[in-house]
Amino acid sequence: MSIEIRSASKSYHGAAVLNNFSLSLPSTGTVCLFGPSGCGKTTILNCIAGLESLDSGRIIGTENLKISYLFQEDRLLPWNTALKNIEAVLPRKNSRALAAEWLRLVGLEAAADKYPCQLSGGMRRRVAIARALAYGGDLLLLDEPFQRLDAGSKDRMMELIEKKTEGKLKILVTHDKKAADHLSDIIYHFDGKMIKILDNINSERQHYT
Amino acid sequence: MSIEIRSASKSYHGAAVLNNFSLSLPSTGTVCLFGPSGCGKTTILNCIAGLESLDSGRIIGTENLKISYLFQEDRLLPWNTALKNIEAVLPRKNSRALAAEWLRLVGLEAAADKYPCQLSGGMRRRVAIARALAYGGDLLLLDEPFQRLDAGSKDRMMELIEKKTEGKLKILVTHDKKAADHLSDIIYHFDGKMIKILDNINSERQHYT
Amino acid sequence: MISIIKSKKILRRFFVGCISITFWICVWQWAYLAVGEEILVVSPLEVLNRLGVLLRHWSFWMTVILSMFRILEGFLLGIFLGTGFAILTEVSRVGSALLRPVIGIMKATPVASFIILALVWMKSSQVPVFASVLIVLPILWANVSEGIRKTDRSLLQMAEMYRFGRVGTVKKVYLPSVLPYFTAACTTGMGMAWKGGVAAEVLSSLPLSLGGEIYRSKIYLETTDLFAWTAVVILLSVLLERAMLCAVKAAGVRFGFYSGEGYDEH
Amino acid sequence: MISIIKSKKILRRFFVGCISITFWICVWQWAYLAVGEEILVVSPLEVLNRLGVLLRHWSFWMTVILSMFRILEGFLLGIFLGTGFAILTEVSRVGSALLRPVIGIMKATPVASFIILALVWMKSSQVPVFASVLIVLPILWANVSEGIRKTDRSLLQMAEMYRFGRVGTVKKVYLPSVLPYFTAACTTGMGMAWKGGVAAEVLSSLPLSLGGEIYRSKIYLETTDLFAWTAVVILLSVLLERAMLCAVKAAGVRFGFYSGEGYDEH
Amino acid sequence: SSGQESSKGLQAASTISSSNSSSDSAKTVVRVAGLKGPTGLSMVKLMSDSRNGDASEDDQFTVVSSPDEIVAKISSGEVDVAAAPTNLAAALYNKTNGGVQLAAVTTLGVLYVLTANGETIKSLSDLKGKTVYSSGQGATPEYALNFILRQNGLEPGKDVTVEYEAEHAELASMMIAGKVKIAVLPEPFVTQVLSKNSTAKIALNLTDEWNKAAKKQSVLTMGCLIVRKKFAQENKSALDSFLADYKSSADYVNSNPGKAAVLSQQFGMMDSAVAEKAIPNCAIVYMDGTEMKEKIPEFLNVLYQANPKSVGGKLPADDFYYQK
Ligand SMILES: Nc1ncnc2c1ncn2[C@@H]1O[C@H](COP(=O)(O)OP(=O)(O)OP(=O)(O)O)[C@@H](O)[C@H]1O
Ligand SMILES: Nc1ncnc2c1ncn2[C@@H]1O[C@H](COP(=O)(O)OP(=O)(O)OP(=O)(O)O)[C@@H](O)[C@H]1O
Ligand SMILES: [Mg+2]
Ligand SMILES: [Mg+2]
Repeated sequence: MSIEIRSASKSYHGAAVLNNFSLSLPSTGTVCLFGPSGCGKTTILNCIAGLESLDSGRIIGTENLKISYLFQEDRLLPWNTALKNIEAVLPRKNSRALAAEWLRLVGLEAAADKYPCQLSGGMRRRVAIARALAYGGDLLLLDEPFQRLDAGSKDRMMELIEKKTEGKLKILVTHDKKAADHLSDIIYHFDGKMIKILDNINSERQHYT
Repeated sequence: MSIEIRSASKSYHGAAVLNNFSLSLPSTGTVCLFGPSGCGKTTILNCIAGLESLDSGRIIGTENLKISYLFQEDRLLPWNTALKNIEAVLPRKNSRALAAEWLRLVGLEAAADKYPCQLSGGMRRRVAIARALAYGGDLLLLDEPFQRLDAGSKDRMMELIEKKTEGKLKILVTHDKKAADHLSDIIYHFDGKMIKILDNINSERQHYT
Repeated sequence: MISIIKSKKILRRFFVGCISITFWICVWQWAYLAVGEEILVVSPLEVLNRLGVLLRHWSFWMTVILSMFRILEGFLLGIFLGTGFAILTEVSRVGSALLRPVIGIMKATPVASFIILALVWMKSSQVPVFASVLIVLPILWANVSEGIRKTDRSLLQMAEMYRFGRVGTVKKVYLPSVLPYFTAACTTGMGMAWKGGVAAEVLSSLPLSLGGEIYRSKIYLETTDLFAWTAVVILLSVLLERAMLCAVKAAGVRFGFYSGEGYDEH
Repeated sequence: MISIIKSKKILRRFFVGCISITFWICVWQWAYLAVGEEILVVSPLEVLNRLGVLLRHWSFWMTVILSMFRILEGFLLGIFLGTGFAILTEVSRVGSALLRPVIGIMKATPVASFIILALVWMKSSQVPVFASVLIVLPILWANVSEGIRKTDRSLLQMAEMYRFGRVGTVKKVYLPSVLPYFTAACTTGMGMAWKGGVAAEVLSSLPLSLGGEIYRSKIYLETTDLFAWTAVVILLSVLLERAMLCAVKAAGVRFGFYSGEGYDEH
Repeated sequence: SSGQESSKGLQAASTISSSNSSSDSAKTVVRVAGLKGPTGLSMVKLMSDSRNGDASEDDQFTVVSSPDEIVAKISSGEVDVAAAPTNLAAALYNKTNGGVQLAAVTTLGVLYVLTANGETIKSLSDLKGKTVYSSGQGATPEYALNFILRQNGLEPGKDVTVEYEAEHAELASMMIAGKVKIAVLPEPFVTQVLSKNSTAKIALNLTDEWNKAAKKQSVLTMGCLIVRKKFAQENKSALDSFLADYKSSADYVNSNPGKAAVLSQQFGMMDSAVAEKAIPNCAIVYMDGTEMKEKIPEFLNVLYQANPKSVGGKLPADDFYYQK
């Protein structure tokens, strides 16, 4: 499996977000997209996920791929409890016990029966993380996974993600330099075009500004 | 003006969030609440804002106070453009020009006519910040103001907030240690009860773990 | 504790309802005294009396049951067809193009225009069913399609990503978000089904039907009977509406989603 | 470019609509041939012919205009009262308790039950207006109250914090979120107003009214006339529905909020 | 335009016919409600005279379409005199505690047995073993038909099957479409069926059959004039002169169906083409005073025996019958 974006272009109402943009992704490891607010990171993830179509260009290697997409917003089902929200993405067999286990892993065993509107912001984020991991996609799209999380939770979530997705390709969007640094094998700085600022797969990990 | 929380208690379905909690707030400066996800920070802000009522205890000094509350969620009006969202909180006279100016200050002059669903996550956050500042409350409640913002935007927003709210009391909730450190005069660590871990109003600013 | 609060709430609601009904009965009594024509308005007490007498006859119960089944049949058919039509119009462009004119016609055409045509193909006891369908269907259609259209796109994208499948998406995303629209339509629809169905019964002065009784009371100037039978219609419609709301709510809870005012109540 | 896409869309919709109508007219022609009884079903062509003849008389236009005004009056009254009632029931507990039974009665009571009483107080030409009100009001009420209840609480809190005031909150939060519910109710309500209003005109066989013409066609067994006048009713209802939707949309744009399917379209 | 001409033509005649009845009675306005359909036909001449200012009184006429409106207008005192179905008159008398009176009978039975598609019925006894379709269940047509059948030794439901349809128009359509061979229909549907189905013809006139069955003790009547008792007592002379005018109007209609049909269309009673053919079948009469008092009680009694409610629960007392 290797994913390639070939000269992708996308614009909204005439304003280009992606302009003849190409990128080759490795088959494993964590690729981090870094960039200012509004530069088009979420748009790229949406295009890879197939939720938005490109104006021109192609994305290769994502057909029939099972993708865990942790959306920038939580997108929990408001009418289901935290537990049911995770159960919803699991195969029916044993889903309840599995979902409860995932909630435990993100530290929310006590909130299993709460509805999203009864959860705090950080708790909702952790449910969304648990759901994305529980689904077990072969490609993970993580759009600011650690927003609204305190330092302790963030560390635990990073650890959990690393442990549960070994050998899979992760595309991470974050504004948190420390997290990017810690998790990523390749870091791109994206601002209209891509600049690779770290490549840990081939070279030594190095600090960037 | 001095705000005091006196032995406040609040529980949801029997689970206590605030338990006989008291706090005296200074009349100016920035007070930061720091604490793990789900400990009750948003609940405290809601109670101060008068949006939720306490089970027992009182909050003194907030009657008729003009409060700018930057909610943890953006709470933009989905049917209004970014510009109109800011105009909505301004007095009618000259509101359009003022709102445009605020958008410029948060770096969104180009997005004035976009609807919230057409904005990126970080752009929405900046509109919400601009709205809270534009309203010009005497007390600012800032619930994770910098979530979803890149480092550059975050610095600019911190600067803007400091500049535009001088002499006013700000209550800041954040998980970002650097921002807390930079902005706050007093930092509390809250986890069921309050522990003051930094008090810059009386003593030297010091680093905390 | 929560259950105590809930039962208290129900009790208070019941109490307020009683006061309100008492108020309106007083207004009725006042109107009776003000008009002073037994042929136009009769007193509530007399109607109650008359109802007491009617209740004792088996024919009353036959009438009620037959009319109720007729109208319920129309109501349920209207719900199924209206929902089905809504799904078709939202899912397929061809379905939408073909069904829209039909629904427009259903909404606007008065029963009088096609009653003769209808009577050729159906028994006159089926006309009330038909009339109810024609009034319930467009209401259901409008609300359910609005509900489908207003389903949160971001949740639908989520369902697509996590491969809920068609059934799963309908069950976990569409159903809960359409439910409040559906419930509102059912509430209005139940009342309207009675209005339309009984009106059709009146027109065809069907024997053993509430509408037939209303027709006869009217032409024989039995105003007490007219009021009594009308009260029966209103009572039945309100009771069935309540029963239906409970059923919809129970189904919502049973299938793991909630239709109530907020999810807090849980 | 956007406007080109838009006008293309409108053209395509128009085209699809035409095909669909042609399809249904073919079905009608088929039914005509299958039934083979001029007294039950007449051919579309004949109806068109008859309409052509009718159109030439000034009395046709008088009839259309008078009926239209009557039904529009009922529709508008129903909208105002229904919206007013919805606001009252949502705002005040007393209002809710007092109005709920009234709306229940309105929904379920057939016109036949109170027509004599109504005729004492109003002219028979006002009865169609009244009948339209009675059918539009509950639909509006149900949808608008649902819309008010479903208004996002977090936005209302925001409006409270930023001191939008009562007027501001209504204008900036309530109105836009109730608008889709309101629009849906208006769409259904317009059709239903015609159904109810024309039915009442039929019952009182009002002179110079569409319902009166339908009544006359019916008792004189002029099936061609019956179909022609019914077609006029359907056509008017569809046209007015369209006009009303445009008006609501224009008002929405004018007052700075949008009712359409999504905010993307802007 | 031809309607206008003919109405002008008959103005002259009417001035003469009603000139002697215009007496010196005070200018009391009689407010009259007419009912659409056959029962209203006999007053069209009166209405036209009143409109042209040729009548003895400037009475006010309104044409209503349903008995509901008659009930509403009479009980609220909005009109003084109204055309009404005869059984409704009795019911109104009972329900208003004698507040209305029967002023005159204006229409006898307009019910006919029609046959089509080669079916032949010569007399009532021919109906034995046949299925008859009718409309108006629970109202005068049903009770009258049952009475006539029973008097002729035929038990409805046993010797003759009677199927009731919901609406007159529905039954008429079925007959025109050839789905029904024997039907009992009132005017103006009879005229409609006759003109649209060439095989259809009138087999029996139920008014005649009633006369035979009741041995002239009673008449089958569908329409009458009622008057508010209070008005009748206070304005006796005005009412009497109105009734005299009414009688001449009824006579005029009977003797000039063509001209009356035109008026009937003008006042919205019935379409002129239909009316012209229907008037001869509409049994327009004028019967008041003693004759009315002799023949109506027995008619009401037949209805009463069939269903007491149809005449308001009990038979009206003598003061029901207005005497000049
Ligand atoms: N539906 C849309 N209509 C119009 N413009 C859009 C739409 N969606 C996104 N955009 C624009 O595309 C640009 C990129 O948006 P995107 O959400 O990809 O940014 P991002 O890099 O994820 O930013 P952030 O870090 O703030 O989330 C923004 O300028 C945004 O305004
Ligand atoms: N409406 C509610 N019903 C039930 N429980 C609630 C409700 N609102 C909040 N809670 C609970 O109260 C606790 C505190 O919530 P709060 O939102 O104040 O946390 P927080 O400190 O803001 O967390 P975060 O940093 O994640 O936003 C949580 O455990 C949450 O589940
Ligand atoms: Mg983004
Ligand atoms: Mg919070």
